[in-house]
Amino acid sequence: MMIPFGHALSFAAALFVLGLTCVLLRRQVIMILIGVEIMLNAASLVFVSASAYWQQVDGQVFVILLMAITAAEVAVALAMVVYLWRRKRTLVADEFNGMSG
Amino acid sequence: MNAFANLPQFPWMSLLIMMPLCGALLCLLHGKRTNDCRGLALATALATFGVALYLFVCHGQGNERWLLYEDVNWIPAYGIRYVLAMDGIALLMVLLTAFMQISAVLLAWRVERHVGSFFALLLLLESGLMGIFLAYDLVLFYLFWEVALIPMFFLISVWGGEQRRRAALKFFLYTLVGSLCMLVAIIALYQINGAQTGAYTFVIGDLLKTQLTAAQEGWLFAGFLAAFVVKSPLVPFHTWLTDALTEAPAAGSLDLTGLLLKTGIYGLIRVAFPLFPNATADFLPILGILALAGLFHAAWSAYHQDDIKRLLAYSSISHLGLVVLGLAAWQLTAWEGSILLMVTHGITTGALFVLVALIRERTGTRSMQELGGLWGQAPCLAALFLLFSLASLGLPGLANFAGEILVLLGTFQEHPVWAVVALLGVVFAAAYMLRLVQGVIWGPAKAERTLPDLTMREWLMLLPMAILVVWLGLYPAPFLAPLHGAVATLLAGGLP
Amino acid sequence: MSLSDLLAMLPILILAFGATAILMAGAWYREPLPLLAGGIVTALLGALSAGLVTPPVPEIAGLFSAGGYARFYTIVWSLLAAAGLMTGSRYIIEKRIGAGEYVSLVLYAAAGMALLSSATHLIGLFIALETFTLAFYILIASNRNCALAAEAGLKYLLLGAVATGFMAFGIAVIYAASGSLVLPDAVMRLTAETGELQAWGLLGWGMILIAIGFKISLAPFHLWTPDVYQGAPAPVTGLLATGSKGAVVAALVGLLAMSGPAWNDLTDLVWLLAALTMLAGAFGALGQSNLKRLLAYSSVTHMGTLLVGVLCQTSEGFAATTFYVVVYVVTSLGAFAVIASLADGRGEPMTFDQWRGLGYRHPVRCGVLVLLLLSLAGLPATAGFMAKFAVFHAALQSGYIGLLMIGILASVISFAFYLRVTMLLFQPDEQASSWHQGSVFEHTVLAVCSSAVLVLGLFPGLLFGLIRQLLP
Amino acid sequence: MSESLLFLIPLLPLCCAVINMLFGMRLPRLFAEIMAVTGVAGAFLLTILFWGYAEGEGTRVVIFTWLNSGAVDVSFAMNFDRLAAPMTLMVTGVATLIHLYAVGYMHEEEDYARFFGLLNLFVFAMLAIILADNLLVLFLGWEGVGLCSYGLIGFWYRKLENAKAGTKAFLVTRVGDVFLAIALLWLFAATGTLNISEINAQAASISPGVVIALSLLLLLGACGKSAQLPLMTWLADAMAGPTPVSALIHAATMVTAGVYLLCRLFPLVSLSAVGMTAITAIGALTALYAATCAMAQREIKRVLAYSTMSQVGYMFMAVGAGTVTGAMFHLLTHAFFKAVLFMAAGCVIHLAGDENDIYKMGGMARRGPVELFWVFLAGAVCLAGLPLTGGFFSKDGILLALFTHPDPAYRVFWLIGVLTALLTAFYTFRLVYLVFAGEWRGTGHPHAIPLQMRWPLWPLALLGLVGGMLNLPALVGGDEMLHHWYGDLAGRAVTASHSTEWMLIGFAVAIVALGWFAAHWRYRNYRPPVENRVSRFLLNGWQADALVDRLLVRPFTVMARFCSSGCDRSLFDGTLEGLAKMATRYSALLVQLATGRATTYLSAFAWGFLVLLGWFLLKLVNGGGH
Repeated sequence: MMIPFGHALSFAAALFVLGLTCVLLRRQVIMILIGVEIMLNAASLVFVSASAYWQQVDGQVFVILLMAITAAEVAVALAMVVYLWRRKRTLVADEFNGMSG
Repeated sequence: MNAFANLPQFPWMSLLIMMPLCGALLCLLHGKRTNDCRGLALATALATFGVALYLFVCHGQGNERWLLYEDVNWIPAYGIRYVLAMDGIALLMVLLTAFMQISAVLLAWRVERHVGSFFALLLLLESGLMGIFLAYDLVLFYLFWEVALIPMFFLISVWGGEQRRRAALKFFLYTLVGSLCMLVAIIALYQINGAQTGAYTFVIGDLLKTQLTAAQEGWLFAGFLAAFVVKSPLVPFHTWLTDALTEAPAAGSLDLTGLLLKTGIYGLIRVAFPLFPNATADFLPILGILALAGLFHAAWSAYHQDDIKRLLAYSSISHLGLVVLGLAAWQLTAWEGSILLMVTHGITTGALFVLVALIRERTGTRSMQELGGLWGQAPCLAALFLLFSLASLGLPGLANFAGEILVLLGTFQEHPVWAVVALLGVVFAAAYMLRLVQGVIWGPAKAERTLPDLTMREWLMLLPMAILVVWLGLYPAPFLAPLHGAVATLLAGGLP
Repeated sequence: MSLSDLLAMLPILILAFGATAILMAGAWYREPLPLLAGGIVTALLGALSAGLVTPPVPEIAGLFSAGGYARFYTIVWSLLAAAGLMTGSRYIIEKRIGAGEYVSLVLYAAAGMALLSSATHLIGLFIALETFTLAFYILIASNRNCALAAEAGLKYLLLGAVATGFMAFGIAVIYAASGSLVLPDAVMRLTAETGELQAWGLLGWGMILIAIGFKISLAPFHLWTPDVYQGAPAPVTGLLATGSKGAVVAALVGLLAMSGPAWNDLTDLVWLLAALTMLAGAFGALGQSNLKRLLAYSSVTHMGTLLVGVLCQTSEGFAATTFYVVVYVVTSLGAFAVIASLADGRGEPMTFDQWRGLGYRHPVRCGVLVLLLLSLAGLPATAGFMAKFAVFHAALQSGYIGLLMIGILASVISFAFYLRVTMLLFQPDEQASSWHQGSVFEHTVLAVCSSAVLVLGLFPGLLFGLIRQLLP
Repeated sequence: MSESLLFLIPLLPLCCAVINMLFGMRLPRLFAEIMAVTGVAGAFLLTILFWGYAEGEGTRVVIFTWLNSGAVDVSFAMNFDRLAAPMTLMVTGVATLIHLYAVGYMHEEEDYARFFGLLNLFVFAMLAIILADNLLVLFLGWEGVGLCSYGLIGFWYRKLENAKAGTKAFLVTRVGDVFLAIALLWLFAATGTLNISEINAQAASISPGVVIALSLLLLLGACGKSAQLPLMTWLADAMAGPTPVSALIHAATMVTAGVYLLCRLFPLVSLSAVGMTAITAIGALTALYAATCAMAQREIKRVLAYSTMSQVGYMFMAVGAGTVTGAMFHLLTHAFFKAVLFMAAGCVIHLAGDENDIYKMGGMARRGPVELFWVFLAGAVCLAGLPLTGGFFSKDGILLALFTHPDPAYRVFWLIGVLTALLTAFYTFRLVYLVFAGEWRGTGHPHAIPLQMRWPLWPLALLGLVGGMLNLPALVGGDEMLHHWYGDLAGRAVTASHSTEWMLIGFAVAIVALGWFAAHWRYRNYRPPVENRVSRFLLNGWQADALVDRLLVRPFTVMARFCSSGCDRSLFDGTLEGLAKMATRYSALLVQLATGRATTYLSAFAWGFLVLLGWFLLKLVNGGGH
């Protein structure tokens, strides 16, 4: 049986908001990145369900690409995390406030 | 118009604009070799004056609408053309510019720091001014209008007095606000006219035919006015001028008062009035009142100054009030008087600024508290100072009187009350000018210093001005001749 | 994928494969100069191929257009990459940065921009965007012995990631609502029933707009800009300020030109964004005492002005915007190139104290800087004026008087802070220490930029004519 | 001699003036002096030569166009006619003698070039007024006179008071000039020309109301130069200048200009009864006022200055009474004897060792060369109007004209005139007694008086005494030469029965005698001056200066401060500063948003998102979609 499109969408929306909340509330770089991942996953969920709804593959193609891009992004991000840790021995985003104004 | 464009003729006007520009570039390149720069600048100024004089001699008596006209397609994407047009008024202003520039260059002779750049800016300013006086395409006009600001800005901000940065910024921004309003008005007018005729153009002559509703005309006129009134400057938009004039280096204030101020009034005559006759008709009374207010406000303020340069700045504002009054009278004699007064005021006040600079060089002060008794110390200097002060307070037989009396005679025909009130201003002029003279050249010598009298170079600067002041006072006819035709056309084309 | 498609993609391929090749070469060949030269040559080749090879097909795999507009921008970005590499040369060599990586990243970024400017399909849009964003994540933090660079990298990374999230979700929403990822098609479907965009479509567009807002730093998504610009090495900042923004705007114009009237529902939102951005940028810059941050805020203002041009949605507006983009790219790149050319062991001159009186130590380059700043401010006879003029005209034509007035106010304020800098440069100061003399590469870039600014200022007709033909 | 050479009359002094000013200090002193004198003397001779041209309608000479624009077409043109000729002759003649005197008087001054240059220019300006064919040229001379007085009164500029006195003279007269200028503009607007004779011709066609206004304006203009109420304050201070200058100002140039102006435009002025009455009234009041002031003055030159003021008042009365002849007659005689008085006073001051205060003199008759006393006396009796002197006849003519004026109100003016005559006699003889009678009370050591300072006095004294011959009334067998010369320009012919004339003459004689006796009784033997409020009040010229200061000067300065500090500094600049401050405050706020913390930026993101959502919901509510 098929999950109604509306449910999928609302679930995805909830997921997105949760991800955003995570991004906003957590201070750790890693946690923020995880929040972003959740947001992206919400997007891919919408794509998958939409492609099911429209009976197309475009959505799934997009999801695949999205995964690839996410992977690349995560790679860069983790490298950055390591680099930052080596510099400052902390991963709290707000610790990096050398510039302002 | 395009009938003129087809005439094969040597691009004299472009030459007038280009020569100083090239001179400026050369000065910039030879910045290191000081003396070369001086000579180069002087040569350029002289050459430009030569050309201007040649044009004056050839076309000075002509009465057709355009003595010269150049028209080249420039930015077809927006129908912007490179159009220069010279009528009698422009001719006079060009001549004045070229003439004053020589004195400016000679006055800048003593500049020590970054001579090359100084002269480059001076010449750049000249070419900008030439452009303003000659451009007949609104975008071109706006271009020169802004370009003329930049060199003045740097002259003030780099070579100026103690308050130079503040004054420079004030000067630039104040005038910028006005000119941006003008820019919007220009674009709007262009748009409206293009929508009507289908031929998108910025050439003033073609824009004259634009059909405008009263509201549109009012707003557009206001836009242009913002630029011109600030530049003129009319009270209460004048405070930038006093600071700028006081802080600017000598040559700078010479050009500022002698030429740059005139561009505002010139813009009114050449652009704003012809383009928006109805709005002009409604606005003239207000303009007259503003002019009178400025005349008196400035005269009073001048009387209260102690810094002689600031006093002269106020006196300029006061005189320009009279000029604008003449325009507001919208009467042939008054207009010719106004334009003549622009020229004469440029020379007299310019010369006074030169003298103030010389006095400052010698005594190191500009405060009337510390000056005085100059006659005993440097008689020639003092005598010239007296001469130009008398000219500037409108003594008959000297330059300013010719203009003033024409303005008053003309104005009285239309608005007797204005003329009478303006006449009272003449007494005020005497009041502050005599106070100035008394403070500077009469009285006991405050400090026992021996001042060198005028040197050769300074004579070269001042003597032509002195001669011209007497000449214009006794025989202004040759300078009025080119005006008759132009002014008549403007007035005829003007009010509905 | 037929041969003709490949031929149409030739410039992109050149950039991408060139980048890869140089990356490989860099792995065991550490001499920077040849790599740099290779990179520059590749970029120029890309530009040449885009200019000379006429693509046999109008569209590539339904993702990217191969039209004149796309090719025009391909040329621009390739040249930008070349210029970026030239300005970056000394930076790489002195800071001992892996030349291979740097060059290849710049080229990748260029390819990304080129793709973005020619995207017709949301997938293409997304991929292209991510391509150069990823490249920039690394480039910004590339200077490993500078704490600020790391911080800048972090900030850009975090916000960029979030923006990506918004982008993806926005596209997803549109797809869900319309069932198509091809833009005109999607918009058409969304507007099928009622004349105007469906609610979901609006939401999707809105979220995409947020992502774009981050990329071209519209208020209130602009806060990262000054920090990142300050932290990133000047050559990279130059690319970041010009390319990454210009490409997005180009894409925006392309999309809108295709998506037609559906846009009208968004106008009031965009109006608000534009107004906010112009003011925020202007006022923000007014309070700065650090040239790079000031330039950052000024770029914010410029983006606001660009948005006005975009908002007009007339061919006038698009032409104006395109012209503005080119001018802004040239001018802004030049400004950062000046900073880069002055950089030496102490780093780059940033604070006003460092700049004070520099005009007497380095007259030529400071003169160029003044010229560029005045062009940014929009002084007549420089390219900046014609750009502003065009945008204002378009705005007036479409009746956005309010925005126009705000724009005027913004440019008055901008004049104020640009002039403050110019005065600073020529303010006599004995302590003014002299900086690096700059390399041939950098001087070339400066010469090109300044002359371009003057030529475009005095004879903009050439470029305008070209643009009018190219617009989709 | 062709008539076109007429312009040499004013040109000669001008050229000498210019040469002296430009190169005077480089020329040998003697040359400069000779040139200065010859310039004026030449003009004098030329006037005699050209006398013929003045007869009939006179001669117009156009030199070249000055201003031409629209309806305005003004040229430098002169009109040498019957009114101008005698005046020219007098001015050049008297000025020549004064120049000679000046050569002696200034023989120690080292800045002589400026002095003689200005002196010549002064004469030129006066000639410009006299010979002007149109009002603009007249105005040129009018202002020029003011300028020269400014330069000459403040000649010894190192003392600031002198410079101030000069400035005062210029400013006060400039106030008068403004009214003249207004009249000029109005006349042009009304008649469309500035040519004087044309204006006079068209005068009748101007509407009466305008004529009244015009005549009043002209009167005020004349008051400025002629130091009549209310613009008289400058004259007394003008004594700061060298004595020859005072002589020139009071006798030949400047103060008489106002009278001449009214006579010039008499056809216009005489059209309005109101104007005429006003002129008479001003004249009468000034005459009385000045006479009262003169009685209390202590400085010899100030006494003479006030006497001038009062005598010019008589001339105004004459114009008001409608007799141009009377005015010009008195003007001429007065020129002679006042010149004598001043130059003699100069000698006296020399003798008294630069002492001005008559209470510190005395015994001069014996102290100096005896002829000095006689010359001074000659001038004094003319001033006092002793019978058979020139002053007597001219003054008597004016009184007669007043007495016989159809308008009975003029009797009042006549009374004032008589009273003034009494006072005049009194203060004149007071002066004579205090200076020449009694013992030497001074301290200064006399300077030698060079010859050039002595002999120019004689001809003038003589002229003053016999000046009556110019216009001897028929009553005593004269042929009223001047009156006939003027012909139609002469204004109202004064006719009265012999009995009345005799009665008036007798009355006048009595008055003079009375004044003399009073002076004789009071001042024959020296008594120290009485210091009381009245004398102080008179000494300060009725506190006129204080009044002007309170009414005009102070408000002006206050206004100046207000405009400069109040408006410009506080209001306009304040507003600008305020705007700038506001901008910086906003920028500070905005900059605070960029805290440098990534989370802040993220939350800004979220806010933006919220705004978007809000806008989105708004759209939904407005039925954007479904």
